Amino acid sequence: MIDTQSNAAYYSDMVGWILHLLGLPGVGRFWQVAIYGLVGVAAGLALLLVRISNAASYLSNAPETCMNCHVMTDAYASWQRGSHGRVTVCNDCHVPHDNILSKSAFKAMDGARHSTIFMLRKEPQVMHLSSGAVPVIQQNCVRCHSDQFQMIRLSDSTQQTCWTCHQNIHGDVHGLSASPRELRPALPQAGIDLKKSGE
Amino acid sequence: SVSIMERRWEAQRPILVASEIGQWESDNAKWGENYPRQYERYLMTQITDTQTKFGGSVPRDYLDDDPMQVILFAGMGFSKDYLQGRGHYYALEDVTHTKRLATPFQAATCWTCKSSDVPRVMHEMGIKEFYASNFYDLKDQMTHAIGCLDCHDPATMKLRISRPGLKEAFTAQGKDIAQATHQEMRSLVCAQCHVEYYFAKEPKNYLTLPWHNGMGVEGMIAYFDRIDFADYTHPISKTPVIKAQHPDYELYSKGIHAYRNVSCADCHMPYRSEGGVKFTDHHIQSPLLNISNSCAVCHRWSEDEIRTRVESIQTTVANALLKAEEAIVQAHFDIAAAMQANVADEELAPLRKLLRHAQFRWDYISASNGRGFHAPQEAMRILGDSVNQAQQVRVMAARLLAKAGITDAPAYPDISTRQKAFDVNQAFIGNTPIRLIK
Amino acid sequence: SVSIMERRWEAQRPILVASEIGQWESDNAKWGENYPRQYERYLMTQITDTQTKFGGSVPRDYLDDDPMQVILFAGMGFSKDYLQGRGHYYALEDVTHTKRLATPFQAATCWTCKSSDVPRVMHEMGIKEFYASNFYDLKDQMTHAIGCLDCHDPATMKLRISRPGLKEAFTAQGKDIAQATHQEMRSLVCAQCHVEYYFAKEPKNYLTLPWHNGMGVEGMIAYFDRIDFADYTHPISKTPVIKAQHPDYELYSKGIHAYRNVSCADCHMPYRSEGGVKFTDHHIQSPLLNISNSCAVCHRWSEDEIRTRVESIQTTVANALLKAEEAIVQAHFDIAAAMQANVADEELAPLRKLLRHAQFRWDYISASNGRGFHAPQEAMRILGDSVNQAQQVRVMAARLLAKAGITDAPAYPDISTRQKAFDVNQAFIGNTPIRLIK
Ligand code: HEC
Ligand code: HEC
Ligand code: HEC
Ligand code: HEC
Ligand code: HEC
Ligand code: HEC
Ligand code: HEC
Ligand code: HEC
Ligand code: HEC
Ligand code: HEC
Ligand code: HEC
Ligand code: HEC
Ligand code: HEC
Ligand code: HEC
Ligand SMILES: [Ca+2]
Ligand SMILES: [Ca+2]
Repeated sequence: MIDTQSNAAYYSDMVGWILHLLGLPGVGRFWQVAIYGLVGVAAGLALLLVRISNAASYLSNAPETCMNCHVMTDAYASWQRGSHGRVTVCNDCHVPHDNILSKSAFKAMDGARHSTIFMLRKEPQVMHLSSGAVPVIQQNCVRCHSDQFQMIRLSDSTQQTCWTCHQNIHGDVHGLSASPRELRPALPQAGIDLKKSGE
Repeated sequence: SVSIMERRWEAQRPILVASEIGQWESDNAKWGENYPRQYERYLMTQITDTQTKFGGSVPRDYLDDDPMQVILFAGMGFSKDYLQGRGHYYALEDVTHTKRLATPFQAATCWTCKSSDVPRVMHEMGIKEFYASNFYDLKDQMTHAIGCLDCHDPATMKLRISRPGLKEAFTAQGKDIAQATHQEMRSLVCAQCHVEYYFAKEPKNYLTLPWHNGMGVEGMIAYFDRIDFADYTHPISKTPVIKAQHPDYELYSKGIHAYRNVSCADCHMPYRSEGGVKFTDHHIQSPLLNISNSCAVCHRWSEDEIRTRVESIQTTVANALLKAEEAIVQAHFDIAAAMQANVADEELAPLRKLLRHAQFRWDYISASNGRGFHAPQEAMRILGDSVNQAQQVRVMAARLLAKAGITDAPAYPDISTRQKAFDVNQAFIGNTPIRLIK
Repeated sequence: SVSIMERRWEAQRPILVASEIGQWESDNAKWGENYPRQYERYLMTQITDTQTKFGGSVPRDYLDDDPMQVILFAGMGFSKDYLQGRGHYYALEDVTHTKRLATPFQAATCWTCKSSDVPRVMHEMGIKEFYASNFYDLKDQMTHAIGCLDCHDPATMKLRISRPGLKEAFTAQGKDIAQATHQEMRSLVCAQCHVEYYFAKEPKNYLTLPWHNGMGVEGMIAYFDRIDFADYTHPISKTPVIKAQHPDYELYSKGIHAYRNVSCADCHMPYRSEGGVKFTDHHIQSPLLNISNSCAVCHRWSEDEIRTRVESIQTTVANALLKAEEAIVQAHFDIAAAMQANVADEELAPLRKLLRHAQFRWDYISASNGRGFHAPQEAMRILGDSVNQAQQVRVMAARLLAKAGITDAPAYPDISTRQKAFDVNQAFIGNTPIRLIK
């Protein structure tokens, strides 16, 4: 019901792609879920080229996993201090919650892209949501807040997103340098930490 | 606790449609049975005593505040009665009481933007016939002021364009209003009325938006020149003047907010939450009377900071308006002086044309609401061009007067009060012009 | 993976200090040993071929682009050589090569904003003595262009005001610059140089910012009138003209960004993060060459949307500048015509004073960088007043000419090219004025 076009597009892409890949039309729901879940992880793995530990943790829900990449620390800092810091985790907003299929698929895709860019050191100084991310997030806003609207039609479209007005979800200023060092989280341990031996 | 339960219930309550709304329902109260929150807020447009530095619901008298406008509109309705608009609730009352509608001018077209009975009556009579009628012949049918039916489809509550004028203006530009996005509709419903317009001669008094060459001031002037339209001939300078009326949507379109897809409704109908539900505030008014909901969501500055900034933007425009008026008024007298010195009309033609352009530019900003806030830089651009053109007219007039042997400046009459200005007009209208040259 | 690990480590690397920096160190390379990132980026101000619609590092030639300015600055340096500023790296080279510094004018004051050797030399000779010296006598000591020492305290790297002019201007306004907040300092370091200034007669060539009646254009005019200052007397109209020089900080102060405490550095020196280390981008240039890092931090719109908006704001200002120039140039000739018709100086005095104000208003916007972007509405306000005043001068001139028996418009000479305009100037300077009246 959100931004029907890009949503439809998103699903046909995603599902169509995976179905085509595995050619499993009409298998039982349980198997679909299971297999697609794995495919998601596999795709993530294939493209991630990182150790299982990281891949797995990337797919977890803990905001700390996002902190595996320091380029995420500003988003973390702004989230943590926003009114949502107490009531949500990143994935409440950033991944679809309609069904596990699209959830893991979306994660795999994003995770893959992000890690590749990260390792290529191609991350921009100031990030923007990818077009695919916008409807997903808005849908999540509505998922939690729908009972607070009376026929608010804006929520049916992303011509104006929730954060067009509620600009402070991640604070007023965006970018890798947005939040001062003091507000940033210490980077979490991740598997065998090369950091110490590196110093 | 009970109250919490109540709030939850309220919040989740589906919009129960108590009674069907007829397709021509012009009585807001009927709609209100289904949508009490919106109706209650709509009723607040009855408030008529709020005031901001330049706006508010109190009907300001432009002519008392600024006698120069009496001269600028000499001889036509706006020099007799010109107030600032107030709440939608009063649209009918005000259009029937304004002195601007004195005989002979009684076009039914004036009803178009004042009542939610209009769509029905237009449907029954036909659009052409509606416009062509006499204002007073339709009076009995116009019983409800602006209301739900003007902006909403009663079946779906979707926003809807109920007035033909805007649709036709889109078509004239080769655009299809049906393609408008939902966010655009949040402004277009307003653009049905908050736009510059004129009454075509043929079909009789047909409501037309002069957008054929674009919505900008240059485009409108080009269009009015092409069709050689004038609202009146100025009795002092014999200049064919175009009166601008509230080009609110047009000016807004040039501003940064339109550029960023911020709609009229975003500011004038901000969301409001009551008892856990969030809905559109139908108390349409000056956003400066509701800054915290209107502006502050997007601009996280203090209310004072927001108000102060808006007022300084508006004050800048207000001052520039006065400077342009001064030049235009003097230009009218300069031309009149040249006429008294028997300068030929052919020689005055280019001056009158330039003055016509200067005054329309000024009026484009003066008549648009919000004192230029809707597009601060554009407002100053247009006023700069206006004053420049008016002064150029004065340079040319001085030279023509010189050729006619007049080397002194005209003796500009005293127009320091509304009454004095009015008397000056009467003198010129009554062909007993005040002597401006020795 | 390893690379992820590496970068996690990078993130935590402290800034290590290699070598102490002397308190008068003017060699940026020395600072660079401690702060390679900032130094490397600073060196990029050597780039001199970037171009935006109105700016960029390429040194545009204002006089080639717009011959009217040759007339406006008739007889003084700016009519001979006037380029748009480029990177800080070239400050020394450009000040030593400009034709504006031809004899007799050779004030050492011109070094003030061009070299990081200035603080040391001023300290050694004393401020008064520095300004009073001859430009070429100090040439050997000026070996480094603008650099770290101009903005930083070498001991702490804190931002620091190294030039007395700005401190004194604050004092003159009863303010203490030491009280400035950190965010204000991020603009004030620029305001040491990017401000309007003049050379006082006493103490000799003492660098002074005309802020005594405020930083706004009206305040400066009031001040310059009070002290009866003029940079030159215009050879065509004998008008005492004030030349404005880059009132960047002053105009910026009226804009919405200053109102919201956005500093020069926020746009011209945005933060960068490399491998988790955050630093300030010292490649100072047009932000339009770095939109995604500069503007997008606060404006979540696409690069194209941002550029398009800025260019439309600037184009509006650029057009208004040309209209004002046209009126001012004609006004100079109108007064000259009156002189040729033997109109007495007493009668021309009010015209010259008004024209002086009109031209300074125009120059306040023309000479300030960014083509008005720093304060779009304020720029248009000032230009509107400028053109209005210039045209008023022309109205008065037409009347004076009429009294003197001249009823035709002056025969305005052809100034369509830089050379033609220059020749016109020479004619008037050489007391062989072109005949403007019959
Ligand atoms: C309440 C919903 C919500 C939560 C929780 C949330 N985000 Fe976001 N996130 C958003 C929205 C909305 C945007 C788009 C902001 C914009 O474009 O102005 C966004 C944008 C981003 C961006 C793009 C860069 C930027 O600043 O726009 C990153 C990176 C990001 N989020 C990461 C995270 C991480 C990491 C977390 C958890 C630590 C998180 N988000 C938690 C809603 C959320
Ligand atoms: C492997 C490192 C890494 C991890 C772990 C990581 N990110 Fe990112 N993320 C990036 C990079 C690099 C970008 C920039 C990609 C771009 O701009 O195209 C990015 C961009 C984003 C964006 C904005 C672009 C978009 O796709 O919409 C969002 C939102 C985001 N990340 C959220 C998250 C969340 C939520 C998590 C944790 C579940 C996370 N990231 C974990 C590296 C990472
Ligand atoms: C997982 C559930 C969840 C999601 C997803 C979520 N919110 Fe919220 N939001 C909440 C809760 C719970 C609160 C109340 C928090 C409080 O009162 O401090 C809240 C508070 C708010 C508020 C009021 C407080 C404030 O910060 O102004 C706004 C506005 C808001 N959310 C907007 C959004 C937007 C916009 C999005 C999507 C980008 C979003 N929310 C996504 C649960 C959610
Ligand atoms: C055009 C501007 C605008 C847009 C778009 C918008 N909101 Fe709001 N929102 C507001 C305003 C204004 C308020 C304050 C209402 C009040 O406090 O009376 C508000 C309040 C809220 C609140 C707090 C309600 C409360 O009871 O305090 C939540 C939650 C919220 N919005 C969520 C959303 C979500 C989710 C979306 C997207 C579907 C959204 N908003 C889109 C303007 C907007
Ligand atoms: C059917 C015509 C019509 C439509 C549609 C319309 N208006 Fe109006 N509006 C008017 C008229 C007529 C007045 C003046 C009423 C009077 O003064 O009697 C007015 C007055 C106003 C005022 C002044 C209120 C005050 O307190 O001074 C505002 C603000 C306003 N309208 C905004 C809007 C907005 C925003 C929209 C769209 C959401 C809109 N209008 C739609 C005709 C219309
Ligand atoms: C295209 C729509 C439209 C038409 C046609 C129209 N008006 Fe209006 N009228 C408005 C709007 C919008 C306002 C409120 C904004 C304003 O006052 O500038 C308004 C305000 C008014 C007001 C209240 C303010 C005042 O000036 O006293 C009166 C009275 C009025 N109109 C009379 C008329 C008359 C008489 C006619 C016919 C000659 C007419 N209107 C035709 C849209 C229209
Ligand atoms: C001047 C135009 C205008 C008038 C008159 C008007 N509305 Fe609305 N109404 C709007 C706009 C704009 C919205 C926002 C719609 C959207 O964003 O989809 C709206 C939204 C609504 C909604 C949807 C829920 C909400 O609050 O957003 C309801 C219900 C509604 N109006 C009822 C009414 C009723 C009842 C009346 C008459 C008393 C009325 N409206 C008069 C412009 C108007
Ligand atoms: C839905 C969001 C939204 C709302 C509501 C909104 N604005 Fe804005 N405003 C913007 C955006 C976007 C800009 C452009 C600058 C930027 O990107 O932040 C802007 C710019 C401005 C500016 C700077 C431009 C200028 O002309 O100087 C002012 C002042 C301003 N808004 C005032 C207001 C006021 C007053 C209100 C309420 C009456 C308001 N805004 C309501 C989004 C909004
Ligand atoms: C960014 C916010 C914003 C947007 C968008 C906006 N306005 Fe306004 N409007 C204002 C402000 C602020 C004022 C000045 C109110 C005052 O002076 O008290 C104003 C004033 C007005 C007034 C006069 C109100 C009065 O007090 O008499 C009218 C009528 C109006 N606007 C109509 C519109 C219309 C129609 C649109 C869309 C085409 C629109 N506005 C878009 C903020 C906005
Ligand atoms: C010591 C004097 C001085 C200081 C301090 C100074 N500037 Fe400059 N600036 C100059 C001079 C001189 C030029 C012109 C150099 C040339 O063209 O030779 C210049 C040129 C520029 C340019 C034009 C660059 C180009 O590519 O066209 C920009 C932008 C600029 N400065 C911004 C700033 C900012 C921002 C600050 C403060 C953070 C600052 N300046 C501080 C003297 C200074
Ligand atoms: C108060 C500081 C200051 C003083 C004093 C100063 N300048 Fe500059 N100068 C600047 C700034 C800032 C720029 C860059 C901005 C611009 O070009 O408008 C600049 C640019 C220049 C340029 C390069 C652009 C061009 O116009 O060719 C030259 C050459 C120059 N100045 C010469 C001089 C001369 C000669 C003097 C003495 C008469 C002087 N400056 C005095 C601050 C100053
Ligand atoms: C035209 C003014 C100017 C010049 C010249 C200048 N800086 Fe800076 N510098 C700044 C500003 C502004 C900041 C930001 C300070 C802040 O916000 O605390 C800064 C910050 C810094 C910092 C603190 C860390 C950071 O990056 O924010 C260092 C280190 C630094 N500069 C080194 C240098 C070096 C080395 C040079 C000479 C190559 C230099 N600066 C030249 C204006 C300047
Ligand atoms: C540190 C934050 C910040 C940065 C960086 C910034 N802006 Fe803004 N900008 C603002 C704020 C705040 C406003 C006022 C409106 C608002 O509150 O959003 C604004 C308003 C504007 C407006 C609307 C005002 C007008 O004059 O129309 C434009 C356009 C604009 N900015 C362009 C830019 C450009 C271009 C850049 C980069 C060169 C830039 N901004 C950098 C914060 C910023
Ligand atoms: C909101 C962002 C913003 C702020 C704040 C700002 N500027 Fe700018 N500046 C710009 C933009 C945009 C341009 C236009 C660049 C162009 O035309 O290419 C510009 C142009 C300039 C230029 C000419 C650059 C060139 O390409 O020649 C100078 C010099 C300059 N600014 C100095 C300053 C100074 C000094 C300050 C503070 C007093 C300042 N700016 C504040 C955005 C900003
Ligand atoms: Ca009003
Ligand atoms: Ca430049």
